[in-house]
Amino acid sequence: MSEEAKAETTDSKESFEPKIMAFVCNWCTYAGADLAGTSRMEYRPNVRIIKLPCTGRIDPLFIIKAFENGADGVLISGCHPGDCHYTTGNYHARRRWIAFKDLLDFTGIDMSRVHFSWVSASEAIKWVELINNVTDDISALGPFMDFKRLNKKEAE
Amino acid sequence: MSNLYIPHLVTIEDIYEETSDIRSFKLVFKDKELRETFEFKTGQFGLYSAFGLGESTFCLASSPTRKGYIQCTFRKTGRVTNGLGELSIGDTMGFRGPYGNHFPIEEWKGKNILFIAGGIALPPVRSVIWNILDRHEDFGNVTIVYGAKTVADLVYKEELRHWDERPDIKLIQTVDPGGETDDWQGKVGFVPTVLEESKVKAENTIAVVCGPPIMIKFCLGALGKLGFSDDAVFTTLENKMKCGVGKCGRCNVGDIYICKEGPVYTATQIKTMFADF
Amino acid sequence: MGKMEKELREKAKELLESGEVAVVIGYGFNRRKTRVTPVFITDPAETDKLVFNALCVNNLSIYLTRKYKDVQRIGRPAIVAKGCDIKNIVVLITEGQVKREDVYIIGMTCEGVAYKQELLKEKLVPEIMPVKCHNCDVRNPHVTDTVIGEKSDFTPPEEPTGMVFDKIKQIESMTATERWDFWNEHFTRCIKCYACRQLCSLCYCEQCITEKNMPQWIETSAHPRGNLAWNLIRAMHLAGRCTFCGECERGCPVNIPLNLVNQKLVLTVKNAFDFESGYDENVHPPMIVFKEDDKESFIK
Amino acid sequence: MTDRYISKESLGTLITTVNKSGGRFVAPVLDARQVVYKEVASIEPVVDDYILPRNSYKEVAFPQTEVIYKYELNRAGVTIDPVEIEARETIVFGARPCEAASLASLNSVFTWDFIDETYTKREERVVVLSVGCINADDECFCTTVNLSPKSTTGSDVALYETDNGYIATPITDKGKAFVKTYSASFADTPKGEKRKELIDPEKIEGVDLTKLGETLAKTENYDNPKWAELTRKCCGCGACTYSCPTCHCFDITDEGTAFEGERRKNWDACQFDHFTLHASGHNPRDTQYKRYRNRFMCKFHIYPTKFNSTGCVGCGRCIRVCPVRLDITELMEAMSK
Repeated sequence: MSEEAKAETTDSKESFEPKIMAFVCNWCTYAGADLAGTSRMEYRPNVRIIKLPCTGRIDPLFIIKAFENGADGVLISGCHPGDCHYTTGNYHARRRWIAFKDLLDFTGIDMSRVHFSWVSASEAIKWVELINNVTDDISALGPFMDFKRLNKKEAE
Repeated sequence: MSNLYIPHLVTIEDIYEETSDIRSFKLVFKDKELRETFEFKTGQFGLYSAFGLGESTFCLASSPTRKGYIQCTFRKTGRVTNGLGELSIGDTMGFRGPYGNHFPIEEWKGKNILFIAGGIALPPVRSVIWNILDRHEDFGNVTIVYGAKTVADLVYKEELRHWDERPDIKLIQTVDPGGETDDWQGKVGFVPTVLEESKVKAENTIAVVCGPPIMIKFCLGALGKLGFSDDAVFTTLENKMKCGVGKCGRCNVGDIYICKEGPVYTATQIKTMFADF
Repeated sequence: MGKMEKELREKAKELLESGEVAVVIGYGFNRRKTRVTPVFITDPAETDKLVFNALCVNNLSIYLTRKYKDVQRIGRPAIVAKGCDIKNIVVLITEGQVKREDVYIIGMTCEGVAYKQELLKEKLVPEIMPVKCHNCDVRNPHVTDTVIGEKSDFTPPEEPTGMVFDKIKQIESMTATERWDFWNEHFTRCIKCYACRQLCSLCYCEQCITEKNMPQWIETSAHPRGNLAWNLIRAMHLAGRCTFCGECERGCPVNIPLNLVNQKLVLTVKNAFDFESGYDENVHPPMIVFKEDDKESFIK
Repeated sequence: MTDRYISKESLGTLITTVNKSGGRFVAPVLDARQVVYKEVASIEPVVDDYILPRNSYKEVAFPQTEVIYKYELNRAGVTIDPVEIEARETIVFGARPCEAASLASLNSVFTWDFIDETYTKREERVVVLSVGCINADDECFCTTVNLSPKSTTGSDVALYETDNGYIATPITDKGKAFVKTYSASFADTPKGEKRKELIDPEKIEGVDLTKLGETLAKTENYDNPKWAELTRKCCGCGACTYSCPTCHCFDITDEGTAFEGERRKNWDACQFDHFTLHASGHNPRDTQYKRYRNRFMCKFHIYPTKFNSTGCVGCGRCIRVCPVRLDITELMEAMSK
């Protein structure tokens, strides 16, 4: 069954389990998520984490690629400003996101599906809350059909 | 007639790691009937698919005299070849072919054959070598000059050893200066130089040259000095190909489509082509 | 314009004769003298081919980039450049692609050019001028070795005006779905000829991201998905660098309004980082620097 | 078969009839401020005041991007699911006599020993209704390549504009069959309806196709410095090749994951620098003039000598669309000397 058909047969939003891609930095957010895990905190299982050395490595392409491959939401997270393991990576990343967010918004990509956050290595609780909130938000929005329709359109 | 671009499925029956980045596959068609009937001529090539990554062109490195399987050798450099580099025995890949022309070995009967190859260019020559060795009684002396950058870059090491031991073949191996190891038994020097020093007799001899464009250029010069006529020198041209059947328009050298009219040419033909390679 | 052309030809001749430059990159007429095309003058006797008029729409700074190895091989170039073209040369200098001393800039004062050559019938009228010309603050070129032409006394409006700005406002007032539909309608037409990239002097990468195939980040097929990815990333790679010269839109054979995305990012960069591209070769472009207190409101 | 007549109203009915019978009707329409060939369901969007549409109608048989097959990795290995080639009857209305010659040229490539079904299956079902030109612009040069608004090569039915409709001359068997099938739309020419005068574009005096062919055939001219001088300005985009009715280059590429995806046949352009790049890093056409030279050779040497067909139909699209105004006729002139 195609993604779309699957999504369309999902009548009630409760049974919809969103796919969320999280691009996180190795040193802060991943460590934070790790801490949440080792502390046996429970959070929603909808998130698939991709670990990168630094938020500075998160190319805008990743977001587009995630949506192309069927993500319903994307989360990007790294060290708080000033805490970057490589001193300035997250400052550069922040500038890039400021521009890219405007571009995405301008081209009509639903910005409520893209979340940005700072989560440090000690903020396991914040991570858990973040994931739960993002998952709830995106569950409420339902499946992200824009890109999926695009996929279908090109197959015609 | 079915769609040209749909490959046959083949299973990887064996993998040989030739060097750190060169691999050979022994491939068997999934289709039983095709396994029996598939035929090709030495010098032809095929397009090999790694699903999800695309197609690449390599020659058929096995000899048509060995039935039931085909063999290919490639260097892991691009998207497809790296993908193929990750496959294991038993995996499935795609193959379509054989395409292109071939070495006219039937016309070479009774003649001595001189093979010259550099680096990864031994595979196309290997097909001819085995084809000739399998019916050695039809041909004269066989001489092989093979060189690579370093000892580690020599491919088909097992077969080189085998050929070296055979009394009916003269094998000259060489590596580029600086590429030798302490226990290296062969020569040190570039292929064209070694070729010239070998003093191979041009009389009643056919030369088959394969290698990078620059090596071919100098080898043609060296063969000229040894007294070979251009008609007796055969080489292959390689260009990027996508379709393999003369449609996609990228392998042409001037007005010659390598995939359809090549890849095998005599030195005479090469010298009259548009300088586009 | 007659006087300017005369001055230009004399200057070009002088530069070539003295050996100061090996080639003058300028504009010349086609056979029928109906259209203007880039010319490369190496012989002082041929400088009469140079023209300058409202048909001179091309941004010749593309020929200074490393994509044009056979142009570079000729030797030191002099380039005929309008103020807007000089902005691109400035960015090339900032980004280390061209050394200031390696290029002789013949700045042309300019009263505007046509949006596309086909539009010019007899006289240049404001209606056929691109938005950049209406808001131009470099009609007197800013970074030059010599200036040709009389000083222009045009002052651009305080607030930039024109169709592009109006349209951006209109798009911003749409809903996300409307915007998505608007852009997909345009991007779907894309034929992936890459004229936008090839005409952009700031797209000088020898291997474009779309040609990188391990992995294949941007699908090369011209289907809606591949087109969207390509157009978004092309715009993003020009964020903080684009000088709004408008060449990509002019060259687009299927009329995708690329100026809208480009200008949107120009505005974003101006508002967020107080930076305008193409004025000062000694200021770093905004995407390679940062401030610790860059303002944003969306990172939670 | 004698000349028939189709009024503008009947053309409207023809469009709906073709659509109803499952066929495609492709005609010039206005889209994003330019005239392009597009599928239409009614006559409303169809325009008749144009020189040439921006795109070439080769798309109907050779689409810009198409799926050859889908693959899926599973326990059994790999399953290949070939995509059936959709071969609907396709009517191309409003083609200009110059480019009508182009499908025959593409045919010669796509059937050269190996038959490319993805093309031929569609091409077999294409009916070309050409409309003679009553206008020409500066970029038109069909008369220079021995074609003209009067030529009928490649047209199945040649149409000639009148005040209220078109006079239709069936040329090929396919065209005759078409007129027969849709005979309800055709009638006898009413009195007073006369062909409008066809306008020839100006012939470029300096071009001599025979000489041009001879020049190109000589290998020593391959390194002529003129190539670099005249094409240095080429910016290396694919606008010319993608608008050209006879350009046939394509790419075969995979899209998808290692588990499932598809293989596609996409247009490609010899003007791109990565087109001929070898895996080793060697590129036989490493500078732009070599790539342009290849395109030019393809049109005026390879097509005529190898395939015995027209390489360039003189539609002038490549000149109109070129962002740096590289004029192929200037090169033809220079190489005719």
